[in-house]
Amino acid sequence: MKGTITPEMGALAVSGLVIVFCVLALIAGVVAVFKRLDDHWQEQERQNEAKALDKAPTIDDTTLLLITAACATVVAGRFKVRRIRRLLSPQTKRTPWSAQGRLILQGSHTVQRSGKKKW
Amino acid sequence: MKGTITPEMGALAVSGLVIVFCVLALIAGVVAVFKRLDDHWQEQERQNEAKALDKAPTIDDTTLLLITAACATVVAGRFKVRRIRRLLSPQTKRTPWSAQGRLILQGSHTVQRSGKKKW
Amino acid sequence: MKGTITPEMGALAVSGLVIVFCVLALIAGVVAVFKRLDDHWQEQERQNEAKALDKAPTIDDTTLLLITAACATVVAGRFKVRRIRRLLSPQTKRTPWSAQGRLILQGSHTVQRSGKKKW
Amino acid sequence: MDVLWDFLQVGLVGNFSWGNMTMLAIGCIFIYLGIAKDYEPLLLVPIGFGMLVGNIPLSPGMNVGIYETGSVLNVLYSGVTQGWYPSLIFLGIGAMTDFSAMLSNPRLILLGAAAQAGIFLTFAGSLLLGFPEREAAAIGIIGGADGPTAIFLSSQLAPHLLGAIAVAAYSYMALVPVIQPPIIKLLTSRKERLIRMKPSRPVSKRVRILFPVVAFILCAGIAPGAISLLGFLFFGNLLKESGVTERLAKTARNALIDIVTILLGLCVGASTDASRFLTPASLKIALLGAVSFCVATAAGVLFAKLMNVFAKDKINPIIGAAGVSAVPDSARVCQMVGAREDPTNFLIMHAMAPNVAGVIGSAVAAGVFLSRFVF
Amino acid sequence: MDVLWDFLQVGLVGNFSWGNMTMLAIGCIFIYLGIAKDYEPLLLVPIGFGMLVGNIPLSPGMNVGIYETGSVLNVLYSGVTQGWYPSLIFLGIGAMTDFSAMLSNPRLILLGAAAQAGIFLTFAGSLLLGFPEREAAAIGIIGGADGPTAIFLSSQLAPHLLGAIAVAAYSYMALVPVIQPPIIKLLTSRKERLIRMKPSRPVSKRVRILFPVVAFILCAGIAPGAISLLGFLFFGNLLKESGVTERLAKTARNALIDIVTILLGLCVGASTDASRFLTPASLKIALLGAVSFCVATAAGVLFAKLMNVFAKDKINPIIGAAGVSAVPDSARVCQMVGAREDPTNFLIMHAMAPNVAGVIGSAVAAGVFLSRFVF
Amino acid sequence: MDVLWDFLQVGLVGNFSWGNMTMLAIGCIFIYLGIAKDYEPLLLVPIGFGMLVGNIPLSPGMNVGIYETGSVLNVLYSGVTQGWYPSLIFLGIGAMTDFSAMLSNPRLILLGAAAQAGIFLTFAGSLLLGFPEREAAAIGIIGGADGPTAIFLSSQLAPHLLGAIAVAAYSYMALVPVIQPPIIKLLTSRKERLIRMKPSRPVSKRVRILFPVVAFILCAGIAPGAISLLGFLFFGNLLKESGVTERLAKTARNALIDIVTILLGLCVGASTDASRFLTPASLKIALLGAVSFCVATAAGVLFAKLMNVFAKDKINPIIGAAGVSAVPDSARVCQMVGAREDPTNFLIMHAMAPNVAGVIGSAVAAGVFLSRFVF
Ligand code: NA
Ligand code: NA
Ligand code: NA
Repeated sequence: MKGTITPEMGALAVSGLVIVFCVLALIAGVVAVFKRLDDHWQEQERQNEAKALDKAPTIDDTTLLLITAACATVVAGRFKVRRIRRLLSPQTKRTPWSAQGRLILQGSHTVQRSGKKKW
Repeated sequence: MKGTITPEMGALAVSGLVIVFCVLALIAGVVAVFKRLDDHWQEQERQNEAKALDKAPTIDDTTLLLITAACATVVAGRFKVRRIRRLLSPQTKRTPWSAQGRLILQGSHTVQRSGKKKW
Repeated sequence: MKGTITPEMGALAVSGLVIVFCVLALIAGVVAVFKRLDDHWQEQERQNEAKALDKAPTIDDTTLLLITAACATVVAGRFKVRRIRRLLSPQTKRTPWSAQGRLILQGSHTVQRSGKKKW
Repeated sequence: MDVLWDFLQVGLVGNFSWGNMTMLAIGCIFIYLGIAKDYEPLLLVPIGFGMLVGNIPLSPGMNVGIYETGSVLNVLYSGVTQGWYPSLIFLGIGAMTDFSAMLSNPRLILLGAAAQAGIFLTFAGSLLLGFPEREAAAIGIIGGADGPTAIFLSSQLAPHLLGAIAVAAYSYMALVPVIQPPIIKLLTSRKERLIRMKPSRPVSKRVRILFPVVAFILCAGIAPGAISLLGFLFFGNLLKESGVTERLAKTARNALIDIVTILLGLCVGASTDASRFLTPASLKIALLGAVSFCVATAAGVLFAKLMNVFAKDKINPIIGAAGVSAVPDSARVCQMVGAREDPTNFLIMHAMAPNVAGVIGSAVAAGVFLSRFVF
Repeated sequence: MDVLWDFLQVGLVGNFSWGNMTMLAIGCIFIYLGIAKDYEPLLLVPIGFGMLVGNIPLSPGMNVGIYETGSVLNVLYSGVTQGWYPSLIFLGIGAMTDFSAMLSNPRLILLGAAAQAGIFLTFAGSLLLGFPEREAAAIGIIGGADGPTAIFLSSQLAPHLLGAIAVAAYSYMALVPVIQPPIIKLLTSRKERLIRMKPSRPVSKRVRILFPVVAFILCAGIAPGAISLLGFLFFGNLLKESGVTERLAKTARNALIDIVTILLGLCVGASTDASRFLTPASLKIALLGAVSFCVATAAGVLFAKLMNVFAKDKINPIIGAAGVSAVPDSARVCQMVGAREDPTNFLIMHAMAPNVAGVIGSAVAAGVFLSRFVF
Repeated sequence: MDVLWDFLQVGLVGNFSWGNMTMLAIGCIFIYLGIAKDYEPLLLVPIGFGMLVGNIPLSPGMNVGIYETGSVLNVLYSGVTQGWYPSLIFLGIGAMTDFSAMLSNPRLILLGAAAQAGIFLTFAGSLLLGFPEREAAAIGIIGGADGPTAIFLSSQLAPHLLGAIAVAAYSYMALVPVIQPPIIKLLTSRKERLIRMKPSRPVSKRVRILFPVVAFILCAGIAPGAISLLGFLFFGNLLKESGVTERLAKTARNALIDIVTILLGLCVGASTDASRFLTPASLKIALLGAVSFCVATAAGVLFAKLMNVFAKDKINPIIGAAGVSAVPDSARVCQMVGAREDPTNFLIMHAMAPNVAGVIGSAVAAGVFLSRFVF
């Protein structure tokens, strides 16, 4: 059976496409603005990266403390670990210390066991 | 309390076992037929495998193009990459280019970043 | 608007804290008892570990049999494999032979394929 | 003996129908295309096997059919009818989509908008073919070349057509490499196809993090009907880009999306039983779907040419075809078509921009229909 | 002070019952067997802990019991009562099962059929012990030695016996290494146990891909009641063998099956509260279950001997015992029994054939019962 | 043209409200804190984005709002209202929690009990501020510093406050590093903060396996209302420690907890729409939450000092603050505070004991409230 397009529906079809256009155009505009600001930010970022590279070899505090703790308890000495090569993936480094703590302190046994066995 | 087996249930018990037998026998039959045809197919497969082995060291087109693109944009030269050692697992090779594209183009950053940083 | 603490609720607040205390105290007590017994157990465990270390290089029976089977069918000889270096992670070793069987026999293709191709 | 005979009556023997046989055949074809031809196997294999599951002839009342309330398939199917399978898939897609190609060249976003013309023309076409309004809208969305969006919208507007619409959408998405090249060739001159676009500088992490938040507020603020789709898409993308929720993003783009894809495909396939699927309506839908894909491709290409009239540095009109989304297939098609003219012309990065923009575009279009029809 | 006392009344103190104590003990035994004896720990540990969760004595109305509508356990339990946990587990099993042993030696499939005699004899036995028809069917399926199948069928035919049936099924599956060897020894001569079977050539990828599709249509066409089980089993296997949907198969046999196993085990265990579980019926079920396992084992072995009467190259009757499924435990038992006679006789590959065939067999049997009883 | 105008009416333009704007701003702040400041990002980012999703102004009836029955968000939200998201999260937490620090020094468990004083004082405070009993209980649990527990209890006792309570709980958990140090400093002398605790011998595997079983029976037997939380916590821990169910534990602490965390965070955030969230009640709750955290911290520290009066070998009172749970943040805070006095004093291992004990403690407290109020 043959159908028809009511004016209302016609309007919907047209306005619908217009809306999609407006929305994406709006996004395009906003993104363009961001890109302007971005140039400035990128500058900063590059500097940060530069800094980050220097920091890279060190690890996050939690792990540092844990390892120091382990060492300390083992050799029962009173020294402080100054610098440790990071063996964790950059990924883990990026995760928040809370989540990381959760994983390191609880998830994995290795660190703790190795510690405890000695005690 | 004591129960009894109505004829109906008895019939069900018997016919049930018969049905299970028939179904599995049917499968066995079909599989047997397949195995016949299989001999022929296996021949082909071996040849395909042989061919595949020659192809192995090369990678799928998407990646090839991506890498070429990266190189090209970097050195801004106009050469064509001919042959690249495949470092991906055979698994990834088996996945469809669509899914693979999805992963390579979007999932991973490495390729693109390495490209973009240079631009 | 201003609220009040009915005696009933006051009692709940107090007794609630008391209960939490009792429960955790109870747990603390039980754990303490366990620790006593534990000293004895730890002794055993250390011995077991010692034994385990000797066993370590060998693998679980299923795999041993599978590999023997593979070898046997390949070289069509009638010898018995005596000792095989374990390359699986300790993890897999810990899983029950049933689950392990499930994985080794069905999940992975490598073992079987390598076997079958030769047949 | 007649016990056995009675028993056979409940199954294929007693309920034989050519319709189901046809559907079983179609299911096998889907599986074949997925496995042998590598056409979107992650979608066609589950849907194809689902067709088998949904078309085994059987007597009703055994509580196994997908339309029998309480059956296993029926319970799992609720994720489709309630529309949260598509949303979760969008979550995973967001967690694996890299918008930086689009962010580094914003004007290409418009190509993703232009391609949605296919949706609204198909909508009009469906009305002309006599479909009621809501059904017409659901059919039109096929032109969005976006499976989850199509399934979501038809689950809301035309549940009884869901099977046909989903099958059409996925079939044509799988056929994108076949459908698009000729159209592109037809509408572009060799000179245009040779246009080289200069690579644009990448955007910083900040912009990639800001984008999902701002884009969501913009889209949802104007077309709130799209929240169920775009909310999850941009949420997944934020999890991916934030850099501090990587473990959530990883699960979203692996375990989560895989599980939902399996169930979605199986259920959508199983929902296409012959009595509901083999109808004139389905034929019309298949026809309209094909049209909408062609229109969408053409619209994208032509709009790119239009932009070139005004733009200083020219766009290669080929990438207009990537606006139909079908990520990332159509982008790859553009790459191939372009490479055929000049093997050293690398369009795929540029094509990804309209490609992902097209996903947002069709979700917005779905939102427009929803907010117009649902209440 | 009496506030404290009142409070204690809602818990163990106020609702003490020897029944619950017994169940708590049983739960601990299950956990012990799983951990210390390695009997199917992936099943016994969750079920055992579930027994603890379900048997803490408490006053009703706190919305925590598994039978209190709306409680957390009750919501998660719906996956058991509606039967989709077993289906999803079958999906994962399919994605990890390699049928090639069976495909390369089709005649061994019949052994998997023979072992199902245990199901139907137990069904008859249950009727004699006075169980109504539907319950008898649910109890009979224990002989299938297949947890998910047993749970699925009882969820459909005898929900109130689900706990007892599931516990019986899993217990005996765990005890397979204890139950089967003596029976095998009893029914076979040393000479028979020494029979060597020559390895059969493996089948090609094509056959492994074709099998799940064709086998599903055959089984479901004859016993449509089995669709909810076999549909998922063969679908999972297709995902595994297709080679193009590996990521889906991987998730199905890891994250998905693990999650469902955890919830299924916990809920099944929690459903066995003393008042429902410690009944004469459960005792009868336990008894019948033991019988059915023995019958099934015997049937498999004897049928293998029968086949040897006609077969040219002989079958080692030991592997007949693998027909009860309980994958892969019974197959391994066969290997062990055979190895005790001749350490260089490797039966396990051959035993895998009736083993996986037995899974299909008991699913078909379940389908037969379903299509007869459900409507 | 007015068609367009009408259309805009369904979205932000037509339903603009300052309330929603405020919530959108708060959502952005949450996301910022999560990403830029690394405050519990796995929680704040999903919740923050959820706030955006739940506060886009829109006309009702489009079936997208989280409170519109049948909408995608509404369906996913059921996991929060029925309380099984928190339970599953506890399953994952149990599978990643190592209780050995606590087991090797049982007396520290009491610190975890003392810190729960915050719960009951806040409960009293809420009553004084005029909250009805059930709401007061739900608010009090914020002092438990345990997101899932707080969400679970309010879903049972005060669903309409769930958003406010969850947001308060997670906010203060994220702010633990800011809130606790001053309080600890205030209540302890430098001499006390310098106390060194001697490392305690680790416990054997057996004890680690026995613990979850026995502890569950004890807790659940006395406070059965806690079964829905502790049942899953200890079950997960048993899976982890048993050593034979590692694959289940692995999935529980990865795929499963990630998926639930994503959905929980998004839904909790989306449930805070302005009309429900921006109320005087929420302000009071925020206030009470802050108080309860301080009280809990103080109670833990002071009780540690009390124990020192009698104990032979002294406890460093700093670790008393870890009793508020908020695992493992508060434990790490203790480490930091201690290290500031003496960098070679490693408190974190000791602090983990009251830390995990606090989780059990607040779950028991929740159980007390439940068993008193639910029926
Ligand atoms: Na699109
Ligand atoms: Na079986
Ligand atoms: Na706490």
